[in-house]
Amino acid sequence: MKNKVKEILRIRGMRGAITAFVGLVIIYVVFGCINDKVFSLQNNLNLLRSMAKYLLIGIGQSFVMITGNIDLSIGSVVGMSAMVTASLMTRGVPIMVALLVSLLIGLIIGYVNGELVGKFQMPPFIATLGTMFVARGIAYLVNGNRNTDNIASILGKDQGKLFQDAFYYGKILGIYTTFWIAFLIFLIFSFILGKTKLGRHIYAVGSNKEASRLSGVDIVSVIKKTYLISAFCSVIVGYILCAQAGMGNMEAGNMYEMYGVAAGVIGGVSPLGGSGLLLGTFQGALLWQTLENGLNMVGAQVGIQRIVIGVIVVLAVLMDVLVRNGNLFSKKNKQ
Amino acid sequence: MKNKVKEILRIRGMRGAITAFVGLVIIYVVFGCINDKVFSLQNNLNLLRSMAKYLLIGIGQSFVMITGNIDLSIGSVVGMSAMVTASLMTRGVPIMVALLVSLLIGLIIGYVNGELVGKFQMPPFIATLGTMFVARGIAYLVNGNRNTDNIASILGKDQGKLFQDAFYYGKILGIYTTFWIAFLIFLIFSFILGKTKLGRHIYAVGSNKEASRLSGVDIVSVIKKTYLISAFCSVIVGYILCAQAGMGNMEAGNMYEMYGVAAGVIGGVSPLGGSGLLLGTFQGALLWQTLENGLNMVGAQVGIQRIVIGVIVVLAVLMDVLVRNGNLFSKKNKQ
Amino acid sequence: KQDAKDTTAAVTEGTTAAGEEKATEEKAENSGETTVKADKPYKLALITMDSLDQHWVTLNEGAQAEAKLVGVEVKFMSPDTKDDSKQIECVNNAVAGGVDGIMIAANGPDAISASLKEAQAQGIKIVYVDSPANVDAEASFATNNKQGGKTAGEEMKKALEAQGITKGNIGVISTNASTQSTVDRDNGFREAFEGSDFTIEETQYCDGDAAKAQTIAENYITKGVVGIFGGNEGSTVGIGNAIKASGDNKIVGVGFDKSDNIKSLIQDGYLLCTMAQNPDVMGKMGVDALVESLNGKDLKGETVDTGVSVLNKDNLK
Amino acid sequence: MGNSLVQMKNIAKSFSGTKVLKGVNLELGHGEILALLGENGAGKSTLMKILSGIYSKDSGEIYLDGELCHFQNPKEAQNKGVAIIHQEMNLCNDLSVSENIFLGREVMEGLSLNHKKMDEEAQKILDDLGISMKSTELAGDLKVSEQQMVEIAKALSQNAKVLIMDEPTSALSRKEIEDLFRVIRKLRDEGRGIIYISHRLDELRAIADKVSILRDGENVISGDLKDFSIDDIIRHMVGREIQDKFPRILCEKGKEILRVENLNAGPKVRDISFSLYEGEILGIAGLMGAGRTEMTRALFGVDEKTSGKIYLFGEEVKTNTPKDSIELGMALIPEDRRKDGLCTDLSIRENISLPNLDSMKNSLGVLSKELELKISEDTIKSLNVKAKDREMISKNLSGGNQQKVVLGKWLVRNPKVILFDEPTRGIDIGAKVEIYQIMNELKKKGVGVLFISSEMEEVLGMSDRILIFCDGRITGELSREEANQENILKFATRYEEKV
Ligand SMILES: Nc1ncnc2c1ncn2[C@@H]1O[C@H](COP(=O)(O)OP(=O)(O)OP(=O)(O)O)[C@@H](O)[C@H]1O
Ligand SMILES: Nc1ncnc2c1ncn2[C@@H]1O[C@H](COP(=O)(O)OP(=O)(O)OP(=O)(O)O)[C@@H](O)[C@H]1O
Ligand SMILES: [Mg+2]
Ligand SMILES: [Mg+2]
Repeated sequence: MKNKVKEILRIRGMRGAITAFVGLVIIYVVFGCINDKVFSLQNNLNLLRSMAKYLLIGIGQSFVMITGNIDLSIGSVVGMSAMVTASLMTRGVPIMVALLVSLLIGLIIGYVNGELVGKFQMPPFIATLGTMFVARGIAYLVNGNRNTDNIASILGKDQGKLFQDAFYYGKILGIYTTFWIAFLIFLIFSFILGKTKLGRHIYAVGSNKEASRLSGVDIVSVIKKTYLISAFCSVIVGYILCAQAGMGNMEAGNMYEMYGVAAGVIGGVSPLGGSGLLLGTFQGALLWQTLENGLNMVGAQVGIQRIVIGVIVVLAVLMDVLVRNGNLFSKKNKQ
Repeated sequence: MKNKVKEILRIRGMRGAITAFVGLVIIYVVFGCINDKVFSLQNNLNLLRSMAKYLLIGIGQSFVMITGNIDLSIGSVVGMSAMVTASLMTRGVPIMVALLVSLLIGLIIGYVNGELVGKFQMPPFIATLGTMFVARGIAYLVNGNRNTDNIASILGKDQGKLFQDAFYYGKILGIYTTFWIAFLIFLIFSFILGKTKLGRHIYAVGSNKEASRLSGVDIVSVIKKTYLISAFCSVIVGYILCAQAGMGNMEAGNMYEMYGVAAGVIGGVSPLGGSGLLLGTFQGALLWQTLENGLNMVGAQVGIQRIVIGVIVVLAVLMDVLVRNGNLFSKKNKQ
Repeated sequence: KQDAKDTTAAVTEGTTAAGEEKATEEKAENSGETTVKADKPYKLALITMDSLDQHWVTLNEGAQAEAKLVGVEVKFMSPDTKDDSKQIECVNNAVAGGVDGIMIAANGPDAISASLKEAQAQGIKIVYVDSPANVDAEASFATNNKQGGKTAGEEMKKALEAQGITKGNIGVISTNASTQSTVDRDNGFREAFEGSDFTIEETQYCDGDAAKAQTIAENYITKGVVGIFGGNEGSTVGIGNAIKASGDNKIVGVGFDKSDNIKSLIQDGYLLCTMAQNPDVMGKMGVDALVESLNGKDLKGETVDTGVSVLNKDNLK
Repeated sequence: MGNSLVQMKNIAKSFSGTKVLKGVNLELGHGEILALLGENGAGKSTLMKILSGIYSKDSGEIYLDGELCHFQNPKEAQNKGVAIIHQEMNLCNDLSVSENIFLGREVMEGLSLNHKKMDEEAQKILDDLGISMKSTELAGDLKVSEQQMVEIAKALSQNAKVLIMDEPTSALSRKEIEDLFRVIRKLRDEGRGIIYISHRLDELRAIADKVSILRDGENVISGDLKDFSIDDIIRHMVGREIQDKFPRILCEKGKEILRVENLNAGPKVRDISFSLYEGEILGIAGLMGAGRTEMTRALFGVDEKTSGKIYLFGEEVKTNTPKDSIELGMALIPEDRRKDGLCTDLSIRENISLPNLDSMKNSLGVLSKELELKISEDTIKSLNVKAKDREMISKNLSGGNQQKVVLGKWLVRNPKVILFDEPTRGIDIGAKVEIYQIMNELKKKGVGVLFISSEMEEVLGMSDRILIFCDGRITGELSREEANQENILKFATRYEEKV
């Protein structure tokens, strides 16, 4: 029994996931004590629905981070996806086609990221900073520098409702579809990361690129795939925001790449690569959303909100760093 | 002669500085051909004045990047500095005191960054993401969630003008003071980076932390100093924005950290550390401002602007990467 | 309090009928009395587009002051930035938080509608302040932003013509491309120049940052524009400062919203005028309407155009 | 006792619960060269890192010239006159040679650095060492052996009382070693103390005065070197007798497996042609920088080839990437195991699995935990890897055990050709023999083994046939019978005439 626990604790990234879970519970309870509506069923349903988008971008960003890279274009791809999807729909394109086209364009950005970082070995921070600007530019241009009209106005109320329910307003087993979509993707990608060759290669590349290459890992292809996964997740979030608003907003997804980093890192994904679990990202996303939700529910000033969020991001990782270096409780290994 | 040229080209980061200069000239000429007002004296004066803020944050970010780290809190510290300075002035605090207090608070953020990254070895991306939120929160709180009133309204027209002229509206030798301030700081920090022990240690830490530590370099202190320098530069930019607007704006400096990265990286500072020259950062900042200015002057749509900026960021570094790997002209070193 | 007097003065200059109505409301506030009393200590939520713009902060202050008088609680539950998705979640949170009524300024009138309908389905009363959405509500106290923009354009045109200028380029600076109210102002402004020989430049965005707006305005001035319009507070301050710095007082600057800074720029002659709204009044009227409707009164979805008033050098004195 | 330069008493140190040093003593006198010996993982480097202030000790005392010292960081140790050359290369690649040499001890002129003085002094030290290198060159542009010399120059420049050298010669050529020894002796004659760690026992006689042997974090024996024979030393190190240092076996040479024709890749690989046969160990000798590593890298598809043909079992094959080569049944044990051989943050299990994931899938194509565990446990057992368990992070293994893990991950694939590039560098004698035995096993199974080594004895001792490289070319081929040190050196220095 004790061995079993030890075994589990030794899984790379598991400790981070557990830390995040503890933090999550604490935050949830604290807010609940301030405003007991936090514990209400409706609020919990909302929480799961809202965290879904952070979970998705967290998954994408985690894949990229585990290879030791970063994707700053996530937020822009979310916005681009929402705008492309909505623009097409308001031009009367059938839903499925609109979704596919949007996915395609999103994946192109992911592909370019992969080429730049994987093949041309550009620093990922810069490469994806570039595509971040480009994707946002496309979001602006696609409907001529304007937000789109309501999608139902062209698609018709039924079609519009269908789409909106599918991605945001509908429920399955009493829980919003948004959550189920994210959860399904979470399961699939957890499986890929934990149980497949690609997943193992992702850890290997994040740990040592050169050694992986000499072991026959096609590191360029692995890096490309992580950026495609990240773009895929971002596109789905774009659908969700589009369904939520019933229209495309050019600024949608702003800063989401950072929330993705936060979700991953709070959940124990190492931004230096080689380590992390999507289970942690799940906790991280939920923690982040609980924080946002709670601060909103208690009506905290935005200034206070920022400070609390900043402090929590730092603390989450600091704890982890201190525990790892063993100087949380002792004074050893200074410098 | 040829040897001299070769010698210069071998200086760490010199090649990047030259590439940026060439890019700068091209961009300037292209925009000038579209709108000849670009070449006007007033526009060039404006250009130098506007680039000063990018130069300053570029310097700060470059110092941090050369040690292989990053500072995401720059933009927030700029905003915080502008707000603190203006809030104090509109409460009747004498100018010098307001400036000093603002500097102090800015340096505290820099110090915290240094502690987190240097001493606690937190990933810099996360540590400074946290302080980015905190500093912005302070900017909101300091005047109770409001932009400040006009500083002249309390300080009096004369005092207000004095401050505004000193940092923005005044001219010396026909060029705006803003530029001179940035230029002076540029010279001082170029000296520090190129000619002093601290500068040498900054390169060493960025090149190989462990080797530097083993050689007796106090890497924690070096890292702290770079973050203090970065905060210092950000505070100065805060003064400039405060003087420019004559008030404190809570959102001032948004995204500046990225512009700092862009200026540095376009100018050949390696985001992986160990290499770069402030001379390059100078070119990078000027290029970035020329781009913004030019896109503005030719009246480009916001969508187009983003795309052009994104493409240029990528191209600037891609060129550098390709030249370095020698596969710009040959097909070597694939994979 | 000086603020309130300014607006009263301005309102007499105002062109809309709503102006009059507002003036009377305001007197009530000034005397510290209110005509409305809450039957129960209702819990209300105020959700503006963001929680940072001075405009929203003022609106919130108006609402909070009134809430105290009326005896209700108003929770300011706005998103930190202008973001449809975040605003929708704020509405969801308010619903989950068990409020009785919501006052909202819709960032995207379409975007927010579905979640408002959900709120109404739970028996929550909705009142619009500043910007309505596309769902029927108890009442609406909103500015016709397009009309406001048009008024701004007309003022600028008048001033230019007075200088004998009938053609030239005019710059536009706004906060961002995706907030409906500022987009409406932009469109209204352009409409005022339809059929004239003026050319309106491509709108440039400053994200609410006055310094950035100033840099953009300086570029416009270098290019040689005859006038510049600012779609919100930050842009307006930036334009005023740029005109001031250029020393070219012939350039006509017209803005939107009011603040200390804008007022002094107008008084010093760098800006021609600004389109002032009265957010504190909106806040107060919103609270009153929600309380009345919760008390059981049918407001029949009355929409009050709170209007904009033109603040210029003359009526600022 | 009073005149000892260094005295370490009862030093203990643990890493995350594992006792690495269990009360070790060490003594060094003025003008003495002490050879510190022991198996991989015996704790030599750890002990020296404590002496030089890099690690803090858990308990024990350090005296320098009789004075009790507590070093908190490397700088303090430096100030007290302790300099160390590390086992792993520790240079800043972006800095020049002189910048590296003076790092942390920059010469100032007022507020600013005195570049000129530093460059000149560095140049003087380099010249003294007999290294032809400009002090303004970038460290990153140097060859490994040159970098090693820079490390040595850096330590020498500190003018230290105590100089610690942790395997300084593992990357050096004979000529460079001789230059180094000359300098070391000079330092000794000046009255300094030198602690010298090496696995090259053959060079000890030429340099050391005293010897101290560690095993499993404990002192085994210390004394004057002249009182020990090499076999004594080996016995003390490994705790048992090693009969045959080079246990060569004879096998029937089979048919040709690999043929390389006119391989070219950059200036270091020029027109290489050779064949490798079943059940053969083909040794490759040469001086540092002869281009042997580059040849294997090009052959394996790590670096790009400019021209050349490769035949496997008589059929022409393309090896453009490592993946191609691996799929064709080749394996490469790279020279630098930390950089190229292992994902050091991953566990032993994951490292062993990395090239073998295809064979660990179950019928659904999903990685099978049982298969993976079985394969990794089997490998660990069969290669006798000393580790807590299979989940141990490979970073924390000692050099020899890391090398076994690298070997292990390839052996699982049953390759037909294995390229060993310096497989025994920095590995103790016991582990070396184990690796030789693995090579023999492979040979028996009919595998073709390519064996690059800079240690002449081992190439001579293990190879069936020897190719000698010089300057990127094959300059000679010797059968086992013909081969001896003089012959090899003759070919290894056969540079092209300058025109
Ligand atoms: N930082 C560390 N963390 C954990 N274990 C370590 C660390 N450094 C060394 N060890 C362990 O301590 C033991 C002694 O290592 P050390 O490097 O001192 O051996 P060594 O005698 O120098 O061996 P080699 O001849 O291979 O260099 C080894 O078992 C090693 O795995
Ligand atoms: N492109 C490269 N990338 C990485 N390492 C390289 C590269 N080229 C050379 N090296 C490394 O530089 C070192 C110097 O190798 P060198 O050129 O001296 O040839 P060598 O004949 O292999 O010598 P030896 O095998 O005795 O070290 C080797 O460790 C080699 O791995
Ligand atoms: Mg060692
Ligand atoms: Mg080699």
